[in-house]
Amino acid sequence: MQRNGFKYANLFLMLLLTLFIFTLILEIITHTDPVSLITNIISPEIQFAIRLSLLTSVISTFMCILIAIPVSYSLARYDFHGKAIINTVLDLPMALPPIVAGLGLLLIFGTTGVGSFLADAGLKFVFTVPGIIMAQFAVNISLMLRIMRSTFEGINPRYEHVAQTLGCTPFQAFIRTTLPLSKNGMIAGSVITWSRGIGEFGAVLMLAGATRMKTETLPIALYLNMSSGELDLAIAAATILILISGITLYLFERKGGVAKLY
Amino acid sequence: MQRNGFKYANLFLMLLLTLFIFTLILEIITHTDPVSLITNIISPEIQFAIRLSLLTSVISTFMCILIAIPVSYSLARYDFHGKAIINTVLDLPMALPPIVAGLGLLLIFGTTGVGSFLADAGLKFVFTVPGIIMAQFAVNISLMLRIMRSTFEGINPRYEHVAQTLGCTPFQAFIRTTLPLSKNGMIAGSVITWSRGIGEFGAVLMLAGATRMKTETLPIALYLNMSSGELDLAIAAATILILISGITLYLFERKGGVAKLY
Amino acid sequence: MIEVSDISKTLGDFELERINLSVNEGEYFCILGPTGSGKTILLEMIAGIYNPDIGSILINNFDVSSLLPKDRHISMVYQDFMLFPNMNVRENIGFGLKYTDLKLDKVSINSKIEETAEMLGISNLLDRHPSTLSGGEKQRTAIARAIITEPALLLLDEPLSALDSGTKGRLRQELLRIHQLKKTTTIHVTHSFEEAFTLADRIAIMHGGKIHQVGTPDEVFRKPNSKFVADFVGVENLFHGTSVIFNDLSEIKVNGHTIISSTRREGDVVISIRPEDILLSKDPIDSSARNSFTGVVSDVIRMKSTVKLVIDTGIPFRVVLTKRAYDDMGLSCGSEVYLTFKASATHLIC
Amino acid sequence: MIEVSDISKTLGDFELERINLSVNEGEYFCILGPTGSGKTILLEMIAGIYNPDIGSILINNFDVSSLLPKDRHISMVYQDFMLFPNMNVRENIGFGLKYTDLKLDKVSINSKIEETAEMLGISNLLDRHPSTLSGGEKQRTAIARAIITEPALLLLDEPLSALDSGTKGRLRQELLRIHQLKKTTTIHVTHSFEEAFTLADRIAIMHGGKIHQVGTPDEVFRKPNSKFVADFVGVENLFHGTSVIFNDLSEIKVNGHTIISSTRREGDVVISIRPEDILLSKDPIDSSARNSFTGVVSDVIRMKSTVKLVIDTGIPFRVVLTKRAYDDMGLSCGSEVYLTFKASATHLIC
Repeated sequence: MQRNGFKYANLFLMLLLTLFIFTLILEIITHTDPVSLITNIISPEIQFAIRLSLLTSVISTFMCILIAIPVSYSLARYDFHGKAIINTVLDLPMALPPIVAGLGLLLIFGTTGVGSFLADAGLKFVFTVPGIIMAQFAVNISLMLRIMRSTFEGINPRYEHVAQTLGCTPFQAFIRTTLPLSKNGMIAGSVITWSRGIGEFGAVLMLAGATRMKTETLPIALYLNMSSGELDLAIAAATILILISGITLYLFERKGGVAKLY
Repeated sequence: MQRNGFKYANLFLMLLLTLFIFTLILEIITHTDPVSLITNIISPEIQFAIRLSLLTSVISTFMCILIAIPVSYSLARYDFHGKAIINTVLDLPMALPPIVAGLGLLLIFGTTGVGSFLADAGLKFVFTVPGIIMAQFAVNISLMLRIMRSTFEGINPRYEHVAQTLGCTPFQAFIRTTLPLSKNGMIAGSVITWSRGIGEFGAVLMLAGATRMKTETLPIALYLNMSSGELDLAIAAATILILISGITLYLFERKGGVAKLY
Repeated sequence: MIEVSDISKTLGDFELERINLSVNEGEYFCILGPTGSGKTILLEMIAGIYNPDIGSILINNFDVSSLLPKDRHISMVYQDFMLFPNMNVRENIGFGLKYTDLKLDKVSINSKIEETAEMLGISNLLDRHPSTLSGGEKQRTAIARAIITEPALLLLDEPLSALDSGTKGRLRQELLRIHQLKKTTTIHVTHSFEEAFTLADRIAIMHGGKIHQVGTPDEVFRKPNSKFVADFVGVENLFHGTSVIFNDLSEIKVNGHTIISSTRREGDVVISIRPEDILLSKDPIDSSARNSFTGVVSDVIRMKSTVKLVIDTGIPFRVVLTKRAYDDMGLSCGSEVYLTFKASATHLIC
Repeated sequence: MIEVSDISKTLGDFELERINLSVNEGEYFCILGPTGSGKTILLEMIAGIYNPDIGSILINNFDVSSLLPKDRHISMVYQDFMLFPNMNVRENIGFGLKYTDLKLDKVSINSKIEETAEMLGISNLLDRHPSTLSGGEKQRTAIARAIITEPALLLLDEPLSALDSGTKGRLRQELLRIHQLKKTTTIHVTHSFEEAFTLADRIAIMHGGKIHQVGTPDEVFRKPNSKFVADFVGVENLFHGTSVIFNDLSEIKVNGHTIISSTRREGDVVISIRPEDILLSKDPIDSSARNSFTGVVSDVIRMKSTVKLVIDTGIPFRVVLTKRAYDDMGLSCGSEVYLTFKASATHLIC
């Protein structure tokens, strides 16, 4: 039928793009045969990278939640002078290339008084595992703030008002009403933050460096092994990362509306 | 007053985080004195990086728009079998770490028949400038799709229906009504895509490599100069990237609602 | 002539079932039904936005079922105006002229736009942006945009529903006038019986994806063929008449009787009187009420706690009484009674 | 006793200006005003959600202006219920008991919850989730949650506005009954004069951030002190009375007169008759209408095309006539007239 030329052209382009992206993934997964893929995944280096990635991303996600709750609550519920400026500053890390954020962190912790003070106190960030966590945190905090802010803005403040008239302090009222009601947003935000933390490369490379079996997260493992020509190990790391992305996307679709934030 | 303990604790944490992020930026910008910062910015290497970054990001943004319009229109307006699966595949690049996407591209263009066919036809992507563009495109297309899809979904299809009854073909009706009405979403999407294209590091590193004065975009310049210990040149590149992020954020806030997508 | 034959369509949860309709050349045809009855989908299928799953649509004996909307010679007006926000009023009205086979030059396009705008009383708005218009002005623009292409069939999807009641009345008049002028075959979808009653040559009652009854408004009103149709249309005293203004009041001639209304309007009108507003008595009443008629009880319908009477005075009035009042007055079919109602209870709806 | 002294507050574009109010111990006090008049902000300041910019609030002679809401011994019920969606009905009602100074054990908490639920007729809903309740049930739960802590002051923010009319009537009765039982000082904010008229001991009329008039409903209704108040309250015939059901109709005693209504309800009621529904005549009328009274024209207000009369029959009726009817009947102040209206025109609103 003549009428559908426009529609069919659109759908054809859609299928083409889908095929391209699908091929992208498939090329990685099928590049080695299943047996050697599994062998590489259970190699000590990749196992180390998986463990380090999980550890650092879980901790940095936890830090993001902990900081994002009070900060985004402030942005959602209070009015104060300079709110627009603070908001813009807090949004910056989202617009900043991660490698630049990594450089900034390196300068703060590597060259300033605060940095050496923390290093003397035993908290070294440059070329260390805590550095990985800090890099993931700094890059992801803005997105977590946005998600939590819009979550809090979607919860009627009158729940807290009612709780306060019934005997709660403002803090108790928050804990009993708004916090439990923000569960879905918090889960969605955590899943994104976690997934982006695991995949973070540029900022981690800058602050924590790429040292085999020391600061070797999965993306760093991919990078190191590509550099040294060990394609199979790189592909093993990439496969795990694809798996994690898939899981994230699945969890995210299930949380529906909040997904639109991303 | 006793009542504001909760509020003040929240606001205090907010200020602390703002200060942290602000310091991050400030450390970079103030690390070299203004004179040598400018000297470094106008050095041939950084000038090359700026030009290459602008060129590649503008082209990849243009490609993203061109592909995103028909594909997101299909997703917004048509119902068909397998829509959910196609949607998930098209969302994948957003959840995938860029370095993994870069690896996938490298495998497609470096090892497959399609890749060598294109290379024979003169279209080489591995370790070339077109590779930079392709890497930026692959990483950003999902976000552009999301923004354009929600833009199209926000435009009443009845505009096109009316235009069709008044004599337009479906394509003409789209060009005369929905397309002009989606201007704001398109601008917002382009600004994000452009900014993320300029800042893209992992995927570019994988596919196009880091060759001085050849595939040296601003993030690659930052990385190369950090590796070779030329901190001042790295900071010059970072400063330009910060500037671009600031402009992006500003343009974005002005486009209001659509910003929430990010 | 429009011939809709055996059309069925499933869209999501919704189902249209074997719709048959035939609309005569030049007829003003209303499709009347509650929200969700499938009226708009039917209209959009006639327009060619959707294709029916089965069945065919003929416009002037030509099967258009597989044609694009642009080749069907129709125009569509939606409830929510759908003026193109990226064009001014002039560009909106002239939109369709660029795509006709006529190949008009700029001068004749402009004169056609101005002529159509004139007809709808929006000549002074041509350079305005749609967002600056009132609801009534927007719908006038949409109507102008639709009729300028001189379609074989004009489709109106609840064109008055988004307007306030004053504007609604004026635009209803306008639709009537344009139809008398242009004689364009028109299908008008609405949920308001009042609207259908005042505009349509014939109406179809639609509910749950089916057509329940087709006929002139009077036929459907007087002889509803199902309980649904009866409930949907049978609630008001609605009469056609001719009004003149005298001493600041409207005097409306209906079937030889004169009814007084405190709403002022001249010419052909439709009046409505709520059954609860009519007072019944066995003797004439001298009161502040301006309307008084003698009639005979022609039908008695007993409800739960009230009684509905049809009183034939030459005009068939419906009156609602409490059971007790009905018993006290000792009425039955054939009783002669007096009807009284105030001029302020007589609403002029058109 | 609640004493609000000279409170002012600017919130965004909105301004409350020097509000003074004093509510007596045990009083049911209504704050009545249109949307946007600042009623809710005033209530939330009394609750302690916002602090006034200047001025003070005393509850039982104790200045609470700088106290947290939890230390003010108040409870709040919002129009939109605000039941905690993460708790069931039982947990919602019992919420406040965990934070009182009483340190109740689990058993006495439970018995108190059940007792309060009993009082509001929602005992069978205790294990249900709020999302499964109807509007009326939600608001009963919210009221139970508010009164279980035995507050010194109950604040109700349009508690009936989100309910359909039937539920609205029943819950209004409920509020009245609870107040008679508990004698809790209550401030009830509403935009419905009907609501204030049926519930309040005294009312305050609020508009544009200011209090315009304070008094009993009758005072405000009969002697509005400004055009705004007159327009806002002076549109209906509203009367208190006692109703008994006889022969399927309600017979309502008002000031010694009996008014018949086809709405059935017994006990203390408020009735309303629209001025347009009353027929005026110089001689008695024998008709289907159940209500007929003799009275004297006590006031004549000329409008654009109608005339408003106040007819004193012992009850002051407002009647609206067309100008011509008024002239034809040759009425003036002091004329004796007959009033007639149907039982179905007599609405029982409480």
